[in-house]
Amino acid sequence: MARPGVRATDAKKINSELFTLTYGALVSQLLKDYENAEDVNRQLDRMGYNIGVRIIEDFLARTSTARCTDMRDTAEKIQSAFKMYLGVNPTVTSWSSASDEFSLLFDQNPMTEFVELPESCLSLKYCNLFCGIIRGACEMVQLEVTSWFVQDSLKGDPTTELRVKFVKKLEDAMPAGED
Amino acid sequence: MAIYSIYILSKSGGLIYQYDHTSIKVEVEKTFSYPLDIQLTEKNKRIVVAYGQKDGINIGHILLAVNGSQLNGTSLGDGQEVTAFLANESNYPVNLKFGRPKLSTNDKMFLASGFYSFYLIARQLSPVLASSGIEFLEADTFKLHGFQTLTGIQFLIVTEPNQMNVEHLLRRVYELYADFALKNPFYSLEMPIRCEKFESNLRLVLEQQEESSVNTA
Amino acid sequence: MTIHNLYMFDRHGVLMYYGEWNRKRQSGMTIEEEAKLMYGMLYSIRNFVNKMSPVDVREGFQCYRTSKYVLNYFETPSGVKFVMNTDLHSQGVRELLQQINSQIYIEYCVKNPAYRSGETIQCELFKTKLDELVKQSPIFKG
Amino acid sequence: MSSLKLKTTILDRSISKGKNEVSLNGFALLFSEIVQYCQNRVSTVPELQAKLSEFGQQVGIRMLDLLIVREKNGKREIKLLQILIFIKSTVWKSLFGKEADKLEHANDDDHTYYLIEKESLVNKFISVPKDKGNLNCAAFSAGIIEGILNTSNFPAKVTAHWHKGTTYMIKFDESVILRDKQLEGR
Repeated sequence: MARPGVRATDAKKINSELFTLTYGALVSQLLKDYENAEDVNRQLDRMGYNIGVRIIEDFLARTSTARCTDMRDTAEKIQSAFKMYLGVNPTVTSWSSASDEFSLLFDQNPMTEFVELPESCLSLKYCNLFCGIIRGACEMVQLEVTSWFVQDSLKGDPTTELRVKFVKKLEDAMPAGED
Repeated sequence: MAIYSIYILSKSGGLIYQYDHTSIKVEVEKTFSYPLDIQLTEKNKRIVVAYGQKDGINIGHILLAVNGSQLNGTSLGDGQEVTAFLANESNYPVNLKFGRPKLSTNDKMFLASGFYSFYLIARQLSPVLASSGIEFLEADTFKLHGFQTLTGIQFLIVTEPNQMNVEHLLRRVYELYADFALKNPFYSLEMPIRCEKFESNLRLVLEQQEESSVNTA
Repeated sequence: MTIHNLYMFDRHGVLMYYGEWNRKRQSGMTIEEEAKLMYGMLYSIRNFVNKMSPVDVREGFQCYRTSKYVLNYFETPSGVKFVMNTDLHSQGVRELLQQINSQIYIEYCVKNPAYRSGETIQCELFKTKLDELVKQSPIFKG
Repeated sequence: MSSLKLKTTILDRSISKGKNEVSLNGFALLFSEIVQYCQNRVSTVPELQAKLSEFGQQVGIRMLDLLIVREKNGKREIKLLQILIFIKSTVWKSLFGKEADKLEHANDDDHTYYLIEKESLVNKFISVPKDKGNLNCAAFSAGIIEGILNTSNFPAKVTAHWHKGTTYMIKFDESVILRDKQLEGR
C-alpha cells in the first residue's frame, strides 16, 4: 500500500503573514480572556493538542509514512512536519544518553515574526501551541511524549529550544490488529 | 468499471461514514398463476423469498410490488396483508415484483462491525508471524479493499471485481478525510461525518477515478 | 510461493481434516478451538459477502489477503469447505482446492465405503495422496 | 532575571518582504481551532460571527501597517474608492494569494459596497451544519476589511453573507461619504 518515495501531494502554500497575524490575534485574545499568563499557556497547549490529533492524519495521509521505530525516527518526522507546515527547519540536537529525549532548535520561527513580549507577559510561552501539537500528534500514533520550552528568543535567550521527551508507548491504544 | 461504496470505520470499529456511489438495481417482475410456486416468508416486516428460486428471482429477494403498486412493509396499498391476498385464488393471475433488498443504515453498521471483528480474527488465525488484519477481500461479484491508518481508522472501498488502482484511491479518500472532516471546526473526532464538502469532493474523486480507469482499460 | 495449511469442514462445520506444511506460527489454541474460530469467521464472512454484494452472488467468497498471507476458500455444492492458507504470491490455489476435492476427497473418502460423512478423515491413503498432490503443486515447490 | 538579558527587539530586525510561505493545511487547522474556541464562548450565530470578526480586525489592523510600509511607501489612501481597490487587490493578494473577484456599489444605497469572492480561503474546508443557519466563517475576513477601514479612518461595518460565494457587505459611516464627496468636489 505505502508507495515509498511518494511526496506530499498537496503543497498549497499561503503567505506566512496571514498565519502569523492570525496566531497573534489568538494569543492576544487569550490574554484578554484569561486572568494570567499561566492560564494562557495551558489554553495554548490544549488548543495545540486539538490541532495535533488532527494534523497527524494530514501528515500521514500526505507522506505515506511508516510507523516510527524509535525516538530518532520520531524526531526526524517531527522535524519534517515543521518543514512541511511552517516552512522552517529546526535542528534536532542535545540527545539524552538513553536516546529518549531531544531538543529542537529554531533559528527562525514564522510564529514570532512580529512579536515582542511586553514586560507584563514574561511568563507567557508564546509558542506553547507547539508543545500541545507534538503531544497530540504523537498520542494518535500511540506514543506518549511530553514537551516544553527550554529557551525562548522572545525572552532574550540566544535561541528557541523545544525539548521533547519519550514517556511510554501506549500499548492499549494500538489500532485493532497491530502489536 | 464501477466503485460501489465507501465505508469509514473509527478506531473502535464504529461506522462513521458510508457512501453508496454506484448502486445496481436487481429487480424482477413476473406474473404468477395460482398456486404460487415459490415460498414466501415474513422476515423483519418484509416478505422474503424463502425457497423456490426461478427466472432470476432468488432466495433472499424481497417482494417489492403487487400488480404494479408498491408494498408498504407487508401490506398492500389498501392496507390488506399480502399473505392473505396471495392465499386467495381469486386474486390470480397476479403480477409480482421482487428485488434484492437495499441495505439499511442498520445493516451497514452491522457489516462494518462484522468486518472489524473478522479483521481481528484473521490475525489471530494467521499461520505466519506479524500479520496484519484483512487488507483485501474478494468475492465473485465484488472486491473490497481496506486500509488501516497508523492511527487506527479503517477505510473500505467496495468495487466491481475489475476496478483498478484502488490503493491509490484509498489514499485519496484519506486525504479528503484529513481535509474536509478534520479541518472543519464543526466535526468532532470519532463522530459520524456529516460534512457537505467531504461528500461532494469524494463524489468528484470517485467519478474521476472511474473515468481514468475506463480510459486506461 | 508457499502453502501453509489446509482446513476441511463438512457442511455442518465439523472439521473433517487439518493438514499443515509450512506453518510458521501457532495460534496458541487447540486445533479444535482453532477450527471453531475459523469456521465461525468463515460463516460471518459468507454472510457479510452475501449482504455486501451489490448483486446476487454465485460462488460468493473467494479469498482474503492480509499483509502476510492469503486465505483461499472453496466450497463444493454439497457444502464441503476447503480453506487453504498460502503466502501472498501463490497463484491458482482455487484450482488446487478443486483438484483436492475431485481427485483426493471424492476418490479416497466419498468412494471409500469405510468412510462415513461427518467424521474426521482417518483414511491413510487420503493423507498420503493429499500430501503428494500438495507437494507436487507448483505453489508448494515455488 | 530574564528582563536583564539583551533582547533583540522587533525594531532591530528589518521588515519582512512578505515572501515567506506556510502550508494552507496548517493555517486551516489553526483557523478551525479558533472557530471552535469562539463557538465555546458564545451561544448564537451572530455572536460567533462577531467574535470571528474581532479576530479578523486584529489581523487587518496589523496587516495594514505592514502593507503601508512595504507596498505604499508609507502613504495612506484617502479616497474611498482607492481604499476599496487597495483592499480588493493588494490586501487580498498578500493575504490570500489572489485578488477578490468583484467590487460593486449598491444601486439603492450610496453608503454600501460589496466585495465578492467565489471561494473564500478560510471556508475552503468548512461545511456549515444545518443547525448553524447561515453562518459564514468568512466573518473573519469581513473583520479584516473592517479593521483596515476603521484604522484608515473610514469607519464602516462589514459583514459576510452567502451570496455569489461570499459577499462582504461594507456599510460606511455617513461621515465617510460626506468627506469623500467633498474630496471629489475639489
